[in-house]
Amino acid sequence: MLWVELYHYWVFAILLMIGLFGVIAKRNLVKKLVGLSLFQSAVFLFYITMGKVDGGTAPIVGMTDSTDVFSNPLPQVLILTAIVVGISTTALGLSIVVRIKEAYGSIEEDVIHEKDRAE
Amino acid sequence: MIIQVVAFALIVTMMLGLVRAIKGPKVYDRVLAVNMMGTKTVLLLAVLAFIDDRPDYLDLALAYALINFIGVFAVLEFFRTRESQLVIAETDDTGEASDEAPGNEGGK
Amino acid sequence: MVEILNIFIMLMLVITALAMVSSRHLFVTVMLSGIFSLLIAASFLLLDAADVALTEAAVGAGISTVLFLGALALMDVEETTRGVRRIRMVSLIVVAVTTIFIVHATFYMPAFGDINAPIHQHVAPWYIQHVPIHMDIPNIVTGILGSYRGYDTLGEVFVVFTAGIGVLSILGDPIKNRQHRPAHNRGLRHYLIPRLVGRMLIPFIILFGLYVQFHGEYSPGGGFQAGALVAAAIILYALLEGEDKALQVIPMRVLYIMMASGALLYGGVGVAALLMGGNFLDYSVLASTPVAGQQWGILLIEMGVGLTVTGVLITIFHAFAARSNL
Amino acid sequence: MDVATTLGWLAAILMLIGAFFTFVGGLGALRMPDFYTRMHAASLTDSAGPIFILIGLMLISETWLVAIKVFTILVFLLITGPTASNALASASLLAGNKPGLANDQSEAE
Repeated sequence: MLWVELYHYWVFAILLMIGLFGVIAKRNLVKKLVGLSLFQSAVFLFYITMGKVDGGTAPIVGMTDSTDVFSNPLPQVLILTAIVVGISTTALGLSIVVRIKEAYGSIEEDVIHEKDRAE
Repeated sequence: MIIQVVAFALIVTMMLGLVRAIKGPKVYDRVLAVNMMGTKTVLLLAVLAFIDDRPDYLDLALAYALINFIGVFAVLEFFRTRESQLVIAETDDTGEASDEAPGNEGGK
Repeated sequence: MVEILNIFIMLMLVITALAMVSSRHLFVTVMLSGIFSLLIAASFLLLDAADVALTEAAVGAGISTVLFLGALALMDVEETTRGVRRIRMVSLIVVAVTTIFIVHATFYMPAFGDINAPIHQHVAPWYIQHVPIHMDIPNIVTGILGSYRGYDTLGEVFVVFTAGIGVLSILGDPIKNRQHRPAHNRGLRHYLIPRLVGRMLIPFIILFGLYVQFHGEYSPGGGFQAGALVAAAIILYALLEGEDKALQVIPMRVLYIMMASGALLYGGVGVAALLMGGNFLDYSVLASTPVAGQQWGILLIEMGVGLTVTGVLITIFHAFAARSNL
Repeated sequence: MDVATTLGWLAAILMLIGAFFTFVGGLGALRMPDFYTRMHAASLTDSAGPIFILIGLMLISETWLVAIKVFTILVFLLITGPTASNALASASLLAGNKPGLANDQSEAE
């Protein structure tokens, strides 16, 4: 069955596109950041999906027999660090939004553009 | 075999909770649903540790059991500090508006 | 069996993501993103990524919700949507076309879980084979993170450090910002039961964080997860007892030192390896035998990672809280 | 029947009871008419479900260490769950949401 082999990638594609839609279509800046973090999570899921091996187990030796098949540890290493970096960068984005709100009194993109034009 | 049934029951319960979280209608309903789903996730992770026969997965369930409720406190604190906005009119997905008075009684 | 569970969780992920983007109310979006984090952590675990799932649990359960709410406390939670119909149509078309392209591309991807996929052919088997030989630690992920890909992790730690500095320079010094605020911020003191129970739990969360930190070579864990857990404990304290109390327990000065010293410790281990005759971040020369050297090196750099992540996350929280009175 | 099989059956029964409670709680949280009744369903079964499921898991764990870990999870769940429910309910009450009564249909949706 084809879909059993590929549905993970489709879920990835859908999540990625929901995130992209949030970034393009929404005018609220916090909503854009949420879309960005959805996009990011979709990429995380994609990496981890790629690393999965059928019948494999988490790459920690010791608790199991040495004959076990392990899933690929490399994507896990990359994503593990990326999650913490992701929350830090999201916080950076949020802090910029906070300053924009203080300067313009709004976090809606169109209101901000209007105020810019009025000056 | 039984343990798989338990995992399915947990997943189905999580789906019910998700519906409640999306439907609302009040803010507190959503927080309740998030908290409930947190507990179900703890149980699901513990059950998965036994399905996969990997006891080290239990650390994850323990982590969630310890810090899942921080979110609830953050929400309480959020409503306490929003004294400027007495009423948040919340529009749920069906378009109905329900009035919501956040707890701003804060210890002044 | 696990496959079927995964299908359900993926379905819930998609539904949650749709609801997150379509909801007009930002508070609802933040609550749903908490659910999204729970679901994706379960999904990571089903895909054999225990370390990643623990990281997502530590970051997603407490800290990201708190940060988003801290930012939302400063702005309107209602989204106004006027005049966006045209943009929405254009972006729907863009998104639909891109989806078709990506789905088309997936038909050329290796099947899910295929052990003969290209990704499993090159470095990964070598890593799995050599981590037990080179450093004799059970958790292969920690081994790769600390040693083989030490440069990468060093870079990530500096990115986290830079993000902390960035937030501070954008939002300003929390202590100066606090002085302009009325001092009625006393946390959740009038909620007696939550306050007592929460205070009782804080030591356990920190203890568990230390376990995750120092047991990270043997079970899922490491500096990133531990840093997030300890930061969550301190943030919980700040929520319960108020910002001022939390700043008395761990003053900003200490946090700055933690942020910087973690990154310095990491870099210092690399320089120490240089001075003792090895390459940068080559821990084999640090102790009498290469295996012991690797273990010492990984322990030290994980400590550096933990310090920096804890310091940065608490600093970010204080920076937001000082502005929003959260 | 030896001890292991008996324990296995006992664990199975306990876990099934726990799964039932969990499911009923989810159903209640979805179907109940107002916030407080939903919370009643969710928070009660949030304690009952874990007790049965995790004790069941403790009975089938292979080593003492695993059983103790599961017990620790249970203890923390039993501490945090009711606390969060209490905080949430009191916040909702203080915010002015009154529980709906049987002859008062205005609160129900």
